[in-house]
Amino acid sequence: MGLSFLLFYISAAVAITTAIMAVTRKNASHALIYLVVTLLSIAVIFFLLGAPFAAALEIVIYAGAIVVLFLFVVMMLNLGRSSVARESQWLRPGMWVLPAILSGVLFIVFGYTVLQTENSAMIEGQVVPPKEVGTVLFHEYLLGVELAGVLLLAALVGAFHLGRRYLEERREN
Amino acid sequence: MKLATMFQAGLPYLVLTGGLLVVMIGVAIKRTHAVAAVLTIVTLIATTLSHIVAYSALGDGAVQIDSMFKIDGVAYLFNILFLLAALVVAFLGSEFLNRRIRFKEEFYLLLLCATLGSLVLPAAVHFASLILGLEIVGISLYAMIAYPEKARPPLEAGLKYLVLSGVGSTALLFGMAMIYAGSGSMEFANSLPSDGSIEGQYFYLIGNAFFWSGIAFKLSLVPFHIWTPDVYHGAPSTVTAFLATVSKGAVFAVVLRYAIEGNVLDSGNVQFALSVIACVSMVIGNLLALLQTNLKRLLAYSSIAHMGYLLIALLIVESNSALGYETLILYLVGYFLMTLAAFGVVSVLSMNQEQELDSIDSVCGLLWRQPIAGAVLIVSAISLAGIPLTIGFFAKYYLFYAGIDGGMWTLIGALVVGSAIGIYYYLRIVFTAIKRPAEDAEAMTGLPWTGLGILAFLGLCMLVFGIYPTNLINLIQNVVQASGF
Amino acid sequence: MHLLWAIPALPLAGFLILLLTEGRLPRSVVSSIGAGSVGLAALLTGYVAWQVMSSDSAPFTSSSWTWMIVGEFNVSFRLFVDELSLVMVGVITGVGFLIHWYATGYMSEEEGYSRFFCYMNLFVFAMLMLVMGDNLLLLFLGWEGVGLCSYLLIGFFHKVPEFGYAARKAFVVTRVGDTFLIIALFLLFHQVGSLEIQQGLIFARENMSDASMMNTIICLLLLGGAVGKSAQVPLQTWLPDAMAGPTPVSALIHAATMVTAGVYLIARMQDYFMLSQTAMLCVAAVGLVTLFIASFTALVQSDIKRVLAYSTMSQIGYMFFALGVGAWSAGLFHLMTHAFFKALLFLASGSVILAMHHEQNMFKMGGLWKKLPIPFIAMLVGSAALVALPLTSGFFSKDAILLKAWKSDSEFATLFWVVAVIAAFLTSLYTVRMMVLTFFGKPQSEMHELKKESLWHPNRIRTVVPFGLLAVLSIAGGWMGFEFTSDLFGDKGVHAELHFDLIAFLTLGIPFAGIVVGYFVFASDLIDRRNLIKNKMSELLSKFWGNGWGFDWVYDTFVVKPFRFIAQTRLNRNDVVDLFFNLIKFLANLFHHILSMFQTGHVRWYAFTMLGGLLLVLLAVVWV
Amino acid sequence: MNVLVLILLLLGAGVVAWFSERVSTKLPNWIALITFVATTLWVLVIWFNGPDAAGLYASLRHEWIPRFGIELHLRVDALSLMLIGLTTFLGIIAVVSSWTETKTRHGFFQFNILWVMAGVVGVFSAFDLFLFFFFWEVMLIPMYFLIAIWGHEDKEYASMKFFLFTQISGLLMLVAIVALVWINYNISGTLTFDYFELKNANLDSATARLLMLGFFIAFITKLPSVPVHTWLPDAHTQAPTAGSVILAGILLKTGAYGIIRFVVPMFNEASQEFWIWGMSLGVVSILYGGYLAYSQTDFKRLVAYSSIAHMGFILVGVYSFSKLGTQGAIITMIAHGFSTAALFMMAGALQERLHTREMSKMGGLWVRAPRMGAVTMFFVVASVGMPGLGNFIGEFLVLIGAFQKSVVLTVFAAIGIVVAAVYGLSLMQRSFQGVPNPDVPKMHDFAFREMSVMVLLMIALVWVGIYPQSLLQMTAPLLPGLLD
Amino acid sequence: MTTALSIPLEHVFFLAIILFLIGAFGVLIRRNIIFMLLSLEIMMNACGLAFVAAGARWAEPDGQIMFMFILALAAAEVAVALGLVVQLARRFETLDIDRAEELNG
Repeated sequence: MGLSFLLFYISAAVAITTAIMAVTRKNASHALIYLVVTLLSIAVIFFLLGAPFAAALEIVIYAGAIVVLFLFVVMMLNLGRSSVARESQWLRPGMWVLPAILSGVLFIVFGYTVLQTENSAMIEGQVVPPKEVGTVLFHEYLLGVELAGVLLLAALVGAFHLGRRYLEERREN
Repeated sequence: MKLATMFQAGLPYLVLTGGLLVVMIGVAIKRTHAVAAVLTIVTLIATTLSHIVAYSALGDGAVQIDSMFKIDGVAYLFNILFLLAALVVAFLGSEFLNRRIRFKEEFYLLLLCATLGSLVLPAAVHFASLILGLEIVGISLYAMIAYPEKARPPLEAGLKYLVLSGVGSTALLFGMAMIYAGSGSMEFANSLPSDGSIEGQYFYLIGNAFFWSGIAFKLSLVPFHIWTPDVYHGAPSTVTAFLATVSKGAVFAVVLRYAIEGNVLDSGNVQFALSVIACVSMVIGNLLALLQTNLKRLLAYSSIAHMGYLLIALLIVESNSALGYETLILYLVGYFLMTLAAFGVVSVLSMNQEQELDSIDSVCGLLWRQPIAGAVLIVSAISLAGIPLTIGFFAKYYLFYAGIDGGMWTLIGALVVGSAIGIYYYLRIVFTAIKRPAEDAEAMTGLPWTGLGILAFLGLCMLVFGIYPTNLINLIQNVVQASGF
Repeated sequence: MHLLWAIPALPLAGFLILLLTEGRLPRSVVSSIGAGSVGLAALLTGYVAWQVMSSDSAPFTSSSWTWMIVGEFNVSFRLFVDELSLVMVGVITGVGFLIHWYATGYMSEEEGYSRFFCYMNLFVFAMLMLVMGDNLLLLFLGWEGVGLCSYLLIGFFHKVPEFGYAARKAFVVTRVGDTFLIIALFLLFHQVGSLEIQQGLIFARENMSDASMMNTIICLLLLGGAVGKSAQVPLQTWLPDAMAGPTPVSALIHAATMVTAGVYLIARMQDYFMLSQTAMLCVAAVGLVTLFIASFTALVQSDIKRVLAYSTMSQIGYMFFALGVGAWSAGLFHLMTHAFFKALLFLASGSVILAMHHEQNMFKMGGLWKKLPIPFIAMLVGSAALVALPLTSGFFSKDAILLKAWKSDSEFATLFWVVAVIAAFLTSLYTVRMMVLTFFGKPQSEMHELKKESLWHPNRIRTVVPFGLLAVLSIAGGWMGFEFTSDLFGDKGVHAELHFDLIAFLTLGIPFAGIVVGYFVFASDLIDRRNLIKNKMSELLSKFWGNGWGFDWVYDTFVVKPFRFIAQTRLNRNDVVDLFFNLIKFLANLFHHILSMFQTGHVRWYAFTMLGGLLLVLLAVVWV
Repeated sequence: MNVLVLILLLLGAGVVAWFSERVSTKLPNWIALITFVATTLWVLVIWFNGPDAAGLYASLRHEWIPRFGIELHLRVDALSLMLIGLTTFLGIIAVVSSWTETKTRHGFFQFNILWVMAGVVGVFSAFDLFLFFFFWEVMLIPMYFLIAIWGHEDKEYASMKFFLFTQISGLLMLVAIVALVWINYNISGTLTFDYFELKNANLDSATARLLMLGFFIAFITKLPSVPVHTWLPDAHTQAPTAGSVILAGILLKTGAYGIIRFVVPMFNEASQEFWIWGMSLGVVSILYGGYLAYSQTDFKRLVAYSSIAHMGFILVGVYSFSKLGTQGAIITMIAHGFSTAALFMMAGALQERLHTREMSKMGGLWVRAPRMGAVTMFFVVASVGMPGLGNFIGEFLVLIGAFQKSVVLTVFAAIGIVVAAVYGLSLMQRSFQGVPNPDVPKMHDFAFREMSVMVLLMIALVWVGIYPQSLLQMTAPLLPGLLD
Repeated sequence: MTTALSIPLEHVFFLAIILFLIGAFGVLIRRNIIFMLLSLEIMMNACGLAFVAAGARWAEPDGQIMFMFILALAAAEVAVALGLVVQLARRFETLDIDRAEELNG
């Protein structure tokens, strides 16, 4: 019981709040900013859970790369003020009800079941340092890394094919 | 395990990856469709042949590579099956690209990537390799589905598949995380909580629920089936053929291994849930196809049902894993042949068209207008319906045998009901194909000979294996036994 | 050496020749084949009869041809002749030949001449099989065969739908009786283990007791079969309609031979019937009721052939009655004499009808005796025999029946006798009516212009000879058949005694009474016939009688119409059972449509269902 | 002698006929005809050669799929030979009857006919259950093509219905076969589909009952019996003449054959307990089929329903568990094959001439075509059950056999005889008799081709009618094996 | 070395499932494809969190490694997805995913 304990719950609360904000914002840029906050608080939690390397990657790659990619697209597609108006038109409260109920029920079922667990396991925050992660990653999971490479290659080729056409045809216009 | 053995056992993977790189470099140097196509086909053939060399490395049993892979004869059988399917897709695709697509070469890269991903799965014994293999196939497919430049359906299909597959994958991942949290290992063999504590059990159970939901999505089983027709419909038929065969087969291969090594079905609850899914898939899939007028959608719904049938092979592994593998492989051989043939026909017929000829009316009188394609379509429909003289019958026979062996009478009942409904719409295809063609039906000329040749070959295979499957069955049985099941 | 097999083989050969030549032969050849084959058979019968009578040995059987053997079940094509069969064979071939002869003239102007003789020969063959069959299955073969020929010949003029209906009615109604018969066969086989008639009779004599329920059932079933074929109550309704056929057919099939098959059957199975009082009583009752009903009906008919048809019914009723009271030989005797005079009556009426442009309504005839003297005389002779004037053949046979009835030890003997006598009275009444209406009084309509050259011309030799022979038989048949039939069953004692008592007197007197009353009612002006008819009561009565006591109406309303009604509703035609399968189809389509509604194409909805599915799987895995 | 040669001959001739279409449109007909004549002669030859010591006329046993103990096991005993003879003989009839009927795709037409027959011969000679099922299904597809391509107005519906019914019931049989094999495997340790091994399997009575039902449903659907008969009227009505001839003459017999060969001997006890149901279904079929036959206005439909009634006799006979009943059922199969084939041919001939099957548009045809009238009369009379013709023998033996089992049911079945008279004669009346319909176009009577076939059928029926012993003595030695 | 954290495993999983469901909720309510993908990222993160938590429970690096694979996966998916989004904007001239409903039935 200490600071980290408290920190966990605060971060969790922040993550949840900002996640909700992120999915409900009308302005795409705002939403992305909220998402970044979510990611940051998750990074904090990672750190608390004893995974500093994951926390770093969360910030570097997720917040740093993926969200930025999103932002590029948002800007490229020019989702400005008009899109905000459109979003408010699309986001009718009536539409929220069923999804909300479904999510709620899922959560209740999940929660009820998990809470039935007796002698629950505690996370002591044992730190697994990056070095150890690296060792295992490039030893036991070496082939996994290779496969991740192929995965990225596939994504690269795919994104190239899909995106290139766009560029070329714009040039033609 | 000696490194040399591992390399020898992993030779197919190396060849394929090497080929992939060669094709990529080739494309980078000079974009020539013919070269890319030939290189791809050569790669696929070489990979297929490399299994012969690699097989001797297995000795009596399996080669374990790290904790992620376990290469055995069964995996090789799957591999060869997937490779041959990919080869068919490559042949069909080359014609398709040639006639309808402006930028062709990337397709081969994506196809090879997807094939590699699918080869990973049968040998995977670890959640990491499972998800990576699955996603390689998935990512490649997103792009392949949306490959044509101008039309809207492929794009729509690609997007739908991407979004929904994303949801499915997250469910899968979340499930894996929970199983891992419960059991402490991501290897299939150790994924069952060993101490049997309640805590582990609950995490394990919820994890499995999420996990199987994700898998059910990938296999398009009811109630996660709903995306299937749209994606099959929107994608170019060539890609649909790959999607419907290899991506499904690979998932089945891996979950079968998970079920065997992880003893998942020891849990009555999971077994129950899967049985229910199987039953409703068989019935609902067929019902959905009943009056469908779009050939591709119809085949999509029917594939839902077929995946339901195949769950029998999965459920039997608890009591008789060898039979489960045998059933799965034989059924997949049949299913691959007939599905490839069916989508192949659509693909070949649409070669010269702007839009795909996928309405069932467009195959009206096909047997008379285009005898080879018509005959193959009829044979594949009959085979899908599970009627003798075709491999589909033996496939269905295996299911019955497996079902009875496992005493799964409810499933057999659903299988009978499903097949009964199925006959109706498969016969509708047959009937349409043999109908007198409409007066104004345009002649179908200029269809590619490669495509027709491939179709004829597939049709012939269906018939030959449908009459004398002995060699095939013996091969499968021997390999399964040699792999220690 | 006896040529037993040749008797049926001759008509069969005739049938086959006529069938295979498909009417391409000239008519004269057809006549000689058609009538000749039967004539030869008649001659052969005479030869065989002489053989049988002259030898004291056991009855004749022909060599056999195996029909079928299954386990214990063993039947073969073997012919068998004893005295009883010989009477029948004689009647069939003899009377049959005469009728064939007559028909060569009668049918000469009709289409399908060859077809007619083809059917007729087939009929003779089938009838011979019926009476000569050594086992019940062979009997049944003949039994069905004659039914078929009856059907074919009634509907011979196939262009007239009513005739077709009559033919089908005859076939179906007799088939109802046949069903009883075939069930009787099953029972017999079950009991005896064989369908051989002689074996069965021996079995009955040796193994069956008087009180045996089984025996009674067998007898009643046999009776059912006989009733159908012989047009007895309650299956009599087909016979009047059967008059749609050409008149020679009516003479041969519906008077002389086929309709007496029932009598033959019961006589043949005598040993069973003798063991069952109940069955005997039933036979007698059936005969009597038919006799009674038919006589009344005959009284009010206007169609000459229908009068004869009802008369036939009633005479066969006499035969049944005779069998029922144990007058076996009397019954058979009456069968024989009836064949003679009824054939004569029919043939004569046929000539009349032809002469009248196929007009059969007696009210449109009248005064014909001058114009058609030969038919008139023939008819007169026949009528005399029918009403049983003394010394005619009918007298001897009917007298024997009545006497036996009187003397029978049944508790109903007196009642039976009274009813039979009343019926005899009615017989003469309607006969007189028929004769009066047809031949006397004023002509009511024009007659056919008689051409001398017409083959059917009543004065031509080929018509006259059959008439003459039959007339002789009708008169003299009584004397010559007397001895012959009386020792069939060993009950000759009845006849041997001459009797001059009240009974004899009554029997003798009743026909005359009938004639006298008939004369007053129908011929003289002493009684105003119109008053008699105008009476409301009598109108109803005559309508009731005229319609055959409403049997047709009952069957029509309660059997035929409902059967047809349900058969013709659309639902039934399309097979009700199919509704069930259509329901399945409907449900499948319904589910398809419902499920298809989920396929909206909206990604978010798809994701929603996936999440819902996740929830379901979670519930299934965790909480089941 | 090798029965496989026969099957292969038919299959091969089918392929040749298909391709010979390119040479001449009549050539496929000739090829099919010659093939059927040759196979019929072949059957006759081995018929007269007589059986070997084991009562077999031909046999063959070869490995097929050893993984499951499935063998290519063909045997021809007396029952099989009789039915194979019927098959090839009706093959001739079918080909001749459709000589001028098909206007298109002659080659494929004969291909299908030959392949159906090959499948049927396989069904009648297979002694390996898997092989049996294999052939059972194989014969369906060409039949489906025959109806679906050359059928009349409602061919899609009819062919679909035909296929669905037989296929779905077939699935039940497949389940039963596999279950039987698997149970036998668990008891005896050998995985085999062999008829004789499975016949001796030790099943507990509850299981046997269930498995028996699987077979039974499949067979009564094919037979067909009420309540799974509804495919038959549609299929028969819509099928081309040759299709109807084959369907009624032979395909229905496979159902009867299945019951006699498989259901009763293999599940003897269960069947014995089941007799009341089997017989009752038969009786209901007789009455209901007859009744519906009367209701019809379509010539072919009427004959089709009459087939249902006749097939009811087979059920009654088999489930009487007596020699008489079984022999009767066998004779009924043969005789019905002849008589109904002829009637369907007649319907086809009428349709070819009048372009209708509706009897309200006929009437008085006898005047126009007396030969056709006489021929129809003969076969109507035969199917009504006239003694001296084949059908009577069968029905009589059935009834007399059944009588010993149940008096009541037999009585009801016997009522069917009356019903038969009603519909049979009404058929005759409505088509050939009565006032000639003025709308009927001028039509030509039977000529040599059609007449010769009809005469063949008539001779066959008379032969069965007066000398059934020739067939009975052949099958008699089999009966103990079939009944106990 | 620990971070002195001591909380029940379930709590982390509660957080994970909540994030997961928020993501799912987002997918369900948003018509704009960009937001949908964003929601998907939240779901992915939830999975990552779950893996890291599971790894922390066993004090193993495997959880973090899986998280890294998920990262790669997310990146790959986003790359392809955004390519598709761009195409969607061009061919359908909207980002409204509901407009892409030509394939149905």
